[in-house]
Formats: sequence, C-alpha cells, structure tokens
Amino acid sequence: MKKIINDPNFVVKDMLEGFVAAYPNDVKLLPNTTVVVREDAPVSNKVGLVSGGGSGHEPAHAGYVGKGMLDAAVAGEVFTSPTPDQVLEAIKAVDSGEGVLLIIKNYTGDVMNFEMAAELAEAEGINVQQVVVNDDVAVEDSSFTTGRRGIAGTVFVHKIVGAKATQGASMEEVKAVAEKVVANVRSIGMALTPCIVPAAGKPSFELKDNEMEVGIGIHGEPGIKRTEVTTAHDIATELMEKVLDDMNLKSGDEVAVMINGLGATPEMELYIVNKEVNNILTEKGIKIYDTFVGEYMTSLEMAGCSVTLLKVDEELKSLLDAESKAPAFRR
Amino acid sequence: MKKIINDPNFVVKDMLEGFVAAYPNDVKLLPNTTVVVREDAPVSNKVGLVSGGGSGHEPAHAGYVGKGMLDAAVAGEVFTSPTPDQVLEAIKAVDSGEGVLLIIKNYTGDVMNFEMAAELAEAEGINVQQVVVNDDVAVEDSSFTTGRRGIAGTVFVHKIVGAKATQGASMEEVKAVAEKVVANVRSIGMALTPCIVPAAGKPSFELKDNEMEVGIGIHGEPGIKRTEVTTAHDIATELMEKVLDDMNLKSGDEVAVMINGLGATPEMELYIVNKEVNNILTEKGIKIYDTFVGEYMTSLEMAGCSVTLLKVDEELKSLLDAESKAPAFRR
Amino acid sequence: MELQVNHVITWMEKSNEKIQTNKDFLSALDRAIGDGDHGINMARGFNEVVTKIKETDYSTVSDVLKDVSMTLLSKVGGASGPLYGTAFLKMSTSLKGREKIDYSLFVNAVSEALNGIKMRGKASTGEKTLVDVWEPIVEQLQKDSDFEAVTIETTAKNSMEATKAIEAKKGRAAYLGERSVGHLDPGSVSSYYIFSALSEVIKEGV
Amino acid sequence: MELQVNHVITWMEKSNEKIQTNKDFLSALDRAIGDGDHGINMARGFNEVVTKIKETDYSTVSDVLKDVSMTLLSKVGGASGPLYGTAFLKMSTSLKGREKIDYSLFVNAVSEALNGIKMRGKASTGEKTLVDVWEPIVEQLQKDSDFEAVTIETTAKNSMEATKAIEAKKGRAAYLGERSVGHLDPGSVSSYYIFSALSEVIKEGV
Ligand SMILES: Nc1ncnc2c1ncn2[C@@H]1O[C@H](COP(=O)(O)OP(=O)(O)O)[C@@H](O)[C@H]1O
Ligand SMILES: Nc1ncnc2c1ncn2[C@@H]1O[C@H](COP(=O)(O)OP(=O)(O)O)[C@@H](O)[C@H]1O
Ligand SMILES: [Mg+2]
Ligand SMILES: [Mg+2]
Ligand SMILES: [Mg+2]
Ligand SMILES: [Mg+2]
Repeated sequence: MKKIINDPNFVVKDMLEGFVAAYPNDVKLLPNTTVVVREDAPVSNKVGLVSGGGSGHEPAHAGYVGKGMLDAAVAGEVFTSPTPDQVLEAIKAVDSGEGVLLIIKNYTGDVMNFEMAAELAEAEGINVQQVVVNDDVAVEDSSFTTGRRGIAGTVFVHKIVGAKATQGASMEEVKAVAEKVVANVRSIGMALTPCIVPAAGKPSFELKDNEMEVGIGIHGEPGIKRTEVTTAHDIATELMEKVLDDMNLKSGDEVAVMINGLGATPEMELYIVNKEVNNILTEKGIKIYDTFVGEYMTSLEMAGCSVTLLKVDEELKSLLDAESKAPAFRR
Repeated sequence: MKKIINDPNFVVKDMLEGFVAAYPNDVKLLPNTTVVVREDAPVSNKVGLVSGGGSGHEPAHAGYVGKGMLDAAVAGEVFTSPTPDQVLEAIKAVDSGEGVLLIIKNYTGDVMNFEMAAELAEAEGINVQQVVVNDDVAVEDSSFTTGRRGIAGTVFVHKIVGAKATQGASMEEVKAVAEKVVANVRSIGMALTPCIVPAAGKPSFELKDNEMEVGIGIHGEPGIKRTEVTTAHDIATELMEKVLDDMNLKSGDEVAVMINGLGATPEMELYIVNKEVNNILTEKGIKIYDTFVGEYMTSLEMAGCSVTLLKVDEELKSLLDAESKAPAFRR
Repeated sequence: MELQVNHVITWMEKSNEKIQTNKDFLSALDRAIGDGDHGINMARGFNEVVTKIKETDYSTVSDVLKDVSMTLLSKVGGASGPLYGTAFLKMSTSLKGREKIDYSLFVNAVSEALNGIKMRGKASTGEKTLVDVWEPIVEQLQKDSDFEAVTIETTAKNSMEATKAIEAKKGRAAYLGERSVGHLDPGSVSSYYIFSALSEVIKEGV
Repeated sequence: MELQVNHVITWMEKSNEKIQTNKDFLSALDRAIGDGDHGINMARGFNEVVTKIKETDYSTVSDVLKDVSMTLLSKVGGASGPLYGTAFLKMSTSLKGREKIDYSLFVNAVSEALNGIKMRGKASTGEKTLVDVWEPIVEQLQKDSDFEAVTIETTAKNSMEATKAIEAKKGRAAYLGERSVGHLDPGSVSSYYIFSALSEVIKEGV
C-alpha cells in the first residue's frame, strides 16, 4: 500500500483538517466532530441541507458544502457510513428553524445511521426530512432487497436541491425537487483497478491485467460482470446501454451528463469517454444541456469511471445553472 | 497497460474532441489542429494568451482556456511538445492586433517549438512575446544548462496573466506581470508510482513497493533522490524545505498554496498534505492568502503530488481573485 | 444463576478479544460480498466499548449495556453500528435499573434486542443478515430454562455457518444477488463471536 | 559522384527503416535519461516523411529536403522535431534549386545543418546532444574529398557511442546532471541511424 498519509487510523481527521485549512473563509469543522459546515451556518430562512457518507469519495461530500449547495457534510470512516451522533451535530448546526433535509445515498448503513440521527433530532424538535438517492442501474431495482446504490448522481441532487433551498423554498418544495432529481438521474460505473482502504492495507478486490469490472460500486462492491478490457468506445456503449435502458428517453429530451473519474483515471481518459457518450446521445437525438467531466464521487485510487445522465426540464436546468460557491462545484 | 482509450495513437485527438464536446459554448477546436481556443477568439483590445505543451497533463492546458485565463491552448502528443505549425495556428486565431504572449514551460522542446512559431508569426506581422516558466526547484538553476523545468506553478501564471490581460493591459504590462509571477513561484513534486504513455505501453520508470521519487518531473523525469516512502508529514516537510530554501520568505509574507495531484493520488491524500503544509507555513509566520487543492497539472496516472508556493503582493492577490470561467479553474 | 455487572463486562471483554483476533478474517469475509470493513468497524467499536466500561463504575447491568450501545452507535458506523447499537440499547431498556438479571429477564432482553435489529434493519430471517444468528438464538433461549453455555455456542455457530447457503436480500451483499451464496455473512460471524463469548462467561459460572 | 532526388528519397527510406526497427530501443534510451518518447517521436515523423515524399514528384533535391523538413517540424514535436526540422531546412536552403549535388555542395549543406541545430538548440559540442554526432560528421566530411561510405558510418557510430561518457548539459537529460553519464544520448543514436542510412546509400552507388 503506497499512500501519502500519516497514521492510517487518522486519515479522516487529517483530511478534514487539511480541507478546512484550505477554505477557512467558507467552511469550518464543528469541534470534535467529523462535520464540515458552512462558515455562516445556520443560514436564516433557508432549509438546511445535510449529506455525507463514508470517506474516500472526495471531493464528496465536504467539497459540496458552500453557498448554493450543502450546509453540512458528515464524514464517516473510510467507506463506512458516519454515526448518528455526528449526523445529529450537523443537523443541529444547520437548522435555522426551517427544517433540515438529509440527502442520503442508498446504503443500509447510511440509511440507518441518518435515520437514527433524524429520530434524535426530531426528539429535539427539529423538522427533519430525508431523500434517498439510488441512481446506480448496475443493481436490480427491487423493493424486496436493499435496492439500488447511490453513486455519482448524488452530486446532481446536491447541486439542484442546494439551488432550490437557496431560493428560500419551503421544506415541501425542496423535498419535492430532491425527489424529482432522484427520479430522473441514473448512473453506472466500471473499474480497471481496485482501491485500498488505508486501515485495511489491501485491495478490496482483484482484477487480472486484462480485466475490468462493469457496474462496480463506489466501495468496490462487485458489479454486473467481469470482462476483458475493451476500447473506450465499447465501454461507453455498454455503460450507456444500461443507463438508457432504464430511462426511457426520447429524441428531443434533454440531459445533463456527468463523466466521473473514480480516482486514478487520467482526465484524458474521461474526456475520451465523453466523446463517445456525446456521440451516442447525439445519434439518438438526445440533447446535451450541460456536461461535467472530472472527479466528483471517487473511490480512493480506483481506476475507472462512471457515467451519469440526468433528464432535465426547465426547472432543473435553471437550478443546475444557479450560482454555487462550493469548492468542488463552482458555477 | 490498462486504459480507457481507443487507438493509443489517437488519444490526443479523441480527448480534444471530448473536451470541446463538454464545453461547446465556451471553447472550440480549430479545424484539423490540436488547438483549443475560446469560442469568442480573438477578443478585441486584449493581448492574446497562448500556452500549451505535451498532452497527459490534463486539465492543463485546454482546461485553462476561457474568459479570465488563456485564449488558446495547443496540445502536443502525450508528453511531447506541440509543433510550430500548431502553435502558429493558435497565435493567429487569438491575435486581435494587441499581440500575443506565449506562456511556455521550460523544456527544450517546448521552448524551441514555440520560438519557431513565434518567428513564423512575426514574419506574418504579429507581435509575439514569450515568458518561460521554470518553477521546479528540484532542478539546479544553472544558466549553463537547460535550467529548471516548468511544472504546476504554470497554472498560477495562466490565472494571473489571464486576469491582467482581461483588464485590457498592454503587452508590456501583461508580460511584466507574467515575469513577476515566474519570479515568485516555486514548486517541487514527488511520485509513488510511474505513469504509462499510451503509445509506449510501459511505465516510464520503476519504483519498488516501498520507494518514492522526490523531485520527479511531470513527464517522469528522474528527481533528486529515491527514498523509502515516509509519512505525509515527512514528505511535506521535505518538499517544503526545498521550496522555502529557494524563496527567502519572511514571517508576515503572504503566499498562495497549490497542492497538486499528479493523477492517481486520492484527493484525501492531497488534503492531508495540505494540513502539513499549512502547519509548516503557520509555524513560520507565513500567511496563506489562498489555497488550491486538486489536480491542476497531472502526469497521466502517476501517483504523487507537487507543492507550489506563490509569493503574492496586492497586485497578484487581486489578479488571483479575479473572475475566471475556464472549466478547470472557476472563480 | 444471575447475570451481574462484572459478568457483562467480561462478556464484552471476551467479545472484544474474539473480534480483535478475527478482525482481518471479518474484513476478508466482507471483502468477498461487501466492502471489506466489517472487521475494522467492529474492532474499532468494541475496543472503545472495553475502554469505556473499564473506566466507569456501574451499579446496574442496564447502565453497562447502555454505554455499550452508545459507544457502538458512535464508533462503529456502517450498517453494523446502528444494528448492534440498537440491540444493546433495547437490552438496556428492557433491563432498566436492574443489578442482577435472572434467566427470564435475560431471554426477554435478547428477544427485545432481536426486535430492535429487525425494526432498524427492516430485515427478517433468511436474508443473510445478523438476524439469521439472533433469531435462532432467541428461539433456543426460549426453549432452554436456564443459562446453557453449550446450546448458545452450538446454536450461534450452526446458524452462523448456515448463512453461507443463503442468498442475501438485505445489506450490501444483496447487490450481489445469487453470487452472495457460498459466502458467510460477516455480521453473522461477528454475532457468533458475541454469543460464543457469552457462552464462555456462562461456562465460567454466572 | 552526385546526390540526386532518388538518392535522397532512398536515404530517407533507409533512415525510416532503421528508426522503425529501433523505435523501442530509442524510447528505452530516452526513458533512462529523458521522458521515453524519442522513438515514438522519430518513428511518427519519419513514417510521415516517407509517405509524403513517395506521393510527391520532385525535380530538385532541395524540394525533397524542404518537405522532409516541414514534415519533421509538424509531426515530431518535442526537442528533436525542431532540431531535425531545422537541420533539413538549412540543407534545403543551401541547395536551393539544385537537381544534383556534388560533394562540396553536400559538405556545405550538412555544415549549414549543423549550424542550424546549434543555433536552434543553443548547444555546443560535449553537451550530450545530437550536436555530438553532427559536429564530428561535418569535420570528417570536410577532411574527405568525396562521398565515403565507410568514414561516415564509422564517424557517426563512434561519436554516437562517445556520448555515453558525456554529462548532459542541454535537453531533458541535463536535469539528471552526473547521473546522465553512462547512458547513450537518444538523439545521437537517431542521428547515427540517419548517417548510417546515408552511408548505405553511398555504398549502393551515388
Ligand atoms: N438490513 C439489515 N438488517 C440486518 N443486518 C444487516 C442489514 N444490512 C446489513 N446487515 C449486517 O451488517 C453486516 C455488514 O456490516 P458492516 O460491514 O460493518 O457495514 P457496511 O455494510 O455498511 O459496510 C452484514 O454482514 C449484515 O450481517
Ligand atoms: N538543446 C539541444 N540541442 C541539441 N539537441 C538537443 C537539445 N535538447 C535535446 N536535444 C536532443 O533531443 C533528444 C531528445 O529528443 P526527444 O526525446 O524527441 O524530445 P524531448 O526531450 O522533448 O522528449 C536528446 O537526446 C538530444 O539529442
Ligand atoms: Mg462499510
Ligand atoms: Mg518528450
Ligand atoms: Mg462492510
Ligand atoms: Mg523525449
């Protein structure tokens, strides 16, 4: 394991300190927590937005804290959902009296920890609502199981819901737009190499020199299948097929595209994937409203990428365009 | 070699097409070239700014094209400086009559190719000036040799010179501020793993499981020394020592800091390095005016980072703060 | 036979020892069908539990269990944190104010814990979760009429091993569908360690 | 003996063959003390050169050399592109309009090429660059009185090998300082192939 770290048991603490040190005018770390909040939290007359999850997905989630996006991000241990006490601190720090919406990625751990925090916060008289993001089409969408995972599409939820809340919308309106994004966003990922959780010290899975995993989860959860590495063209085609199959888009529909690097993939490769994705959409007559290429929701040093499509209407477009001062999503 | 690409010989073309496809309202690719220019080039009454270099350093350099930064970026083959004919196309596309400043990283190949382009452009009556960035303190600064390399500090040159030119400053003023940034910016890098040029198919160097290279170049050029991987604390201390030794900063001086990932390093680790760098500067009484953490000047999928310090005064601070619409450097 | 404060403390210490010893094994099981952190999570949590309860004076069993619960809730994270946290919280609540626990109180407490796990995780038997150890244990405890080291150990072990054959429907392993078959459920294995530790406490004399 | 259009074309074809054959070797040399692309750069450039000059009709040697120069300039990139581009451009200029080249014109052209390389690269002898092959070649050509296959081959080979002992002062290898000693200069090796190809053309009869 080659990493630029100090003690593997303190990577989250070290990272958070380094993060707030980089943006001292914009964010702060709540003392003795792993909660990053806006410097000016709670923002009056605004629904508070809290997200978070395991660490190792940087810039998610602290990078999305800022004017126009989240009010707070709660960091768990690497790939481990944060605990209820931490989430509770975040909720309390950002509630201005308008209530707090939790944006949760659909993992059993995240859902349970955030839910417990919500129960505790409600006991303290705070109106807490939640939305669960489940954009990963690699997983079968079944109500009898855990259901789909939340991956990079979550960033679109942060952005759009952040814009809505910034406009002073009510909890009801904010939650409605959050659910609208969730209903219209789909993603899928693939990996060329695994990643290494610092405290574990070994790769979370193994791939042969010529293998890739299609449908990988952002914690290295196995995907749909393991095949030989093909070309960017074939990879994009396969990922897009899975996403489009699930979306029911017609010619003339508009989408926002996100090509997300999982950590070790050179940006060059992400742009090559974007070329292919762009071609596929253009051929189908689907209009690309906006494109985001970069590292938005990573898996430590995993090599690979994910493709996200968000079907947009006029409301979502204007919210997507709205100003954001979050360090990792400046608009 | 595991990469998400099509034909290794066409990675630059594919990437550039994917790049302009992502930002169609902001940039365009000059037909049959590897030159990305602002959509609205040439911008009247503004000195044109052209940079570029080998590919593989994404988001450099095309990511820095946009209002407030560069007017054009010329992409060479991977790690190979672009050719004079391409640079000439860029110069011609961005000259509004106010002349064009070339921002060149100090590599023999880059200097020669850009210089030949300048000669050709001058023959066509365009006023072309140049500034050569040489921020890498890993290399001895000698006028008898090639001198120091240009690395991540170049991004500060793009930003600040871009702001100056946007204000409508004359060529003389723009060039003067460029030279001021060059005189005040210092960097050094380190690598944990090598990278693979697609057309070569093999790593450009090798490091043992417990080794790192201090002072690595952004093309994998050997550094100052090869040692055992130590902690983030020790790595930051060593890099900062080299940079500070060369800068003559006093307590009370102000700097902008850039912690740059070389490609495969998780953002988590960059923030850990930032924590250490922040501590070192704070201890010495050096004020941190602003901090930039992320991938700004990469080396394909190399794991490692570089640290850049820019000593700022009031002029540089206000230019650093100025608006930028470049995709990879939004302010 | 009655469970007292010192027994519960020993139970947690023994649980912790087993978890620390098998930390890498638990993570390896989780790597196969999850995200590879179960050993790390449990080891971090139970280490804190032992530190906490050793430095505190307790007069009731319920207070020990409350601290166990709170520590697990705030230190484990992931899916297992709220589940184990809830389990011990429910035990604590059902034993509120008690210094000594007789067998029927104990069975009732574990049964409450199981309900808590099922409520929190929205899981039922046969979904390859720790319910698949806790549910058989509760059934066995209800059959027995006093603390029985052997039946607890055997039941926990057998049901833990039986998770291998189950297709996961809940938790991270559910993403794998059929491919989860043939692997032990990590959470069931850590639950086995906890009941195995309980069995040893009983054997040493409750 | 005179150099004509077809000789120059053969010269370039033979140069290209050697460069393609040794592409990986040149890149490996560059990996050791540079950035590992010299073989890729030269192979890309000379491949284009051969394509270009084969599909074009030429009446003068200078026109062939002009196309060689332009193609190298626009296809090689890096340090070697402008250097070789300048070298062939200077040859073309000094031979402007000529259909046949006698020995003294040829020596003059190569000498102009060397000046061009030195001007462009701001390098002089002993700095571990391709000057260390071109300068001895010019000196040897000036000593000889007609095209001599053997002296060209020997001089190019010896001076290429001699770059091993030199400490780099220019180009990317200069960053290495003393550590560049003991490695061949990649650009000198590609220059050797070009003169070795010339030597073969001469041997086959100019
Ligand atoms: N819904 C659920 N109900 C009960 N137990 C569950 C549920 N989801 C997961 N588990 C248990 O949690 C274990 C995984 O814990 P852990 O690895 O610590 O958390 P995570 O899955 O968040 O990484 C599983 O092996 C399983 O026994
Ligand atoms: N200033 C210079 N003058 C003459 N030759 C040079 C100079 N700099 C580099 N070279 C030659 O160029 C060769 C490297 O070419 P190449 O690898 O294609 O370019 P780059 O160094 O830009 O990657 C070196 O081996 C050396 O012979
Ligand atoms: Mg986990
Ligand atoms: Mg090169
Ligand atoms: Mg797990
Ligand atoms: Mg080279």
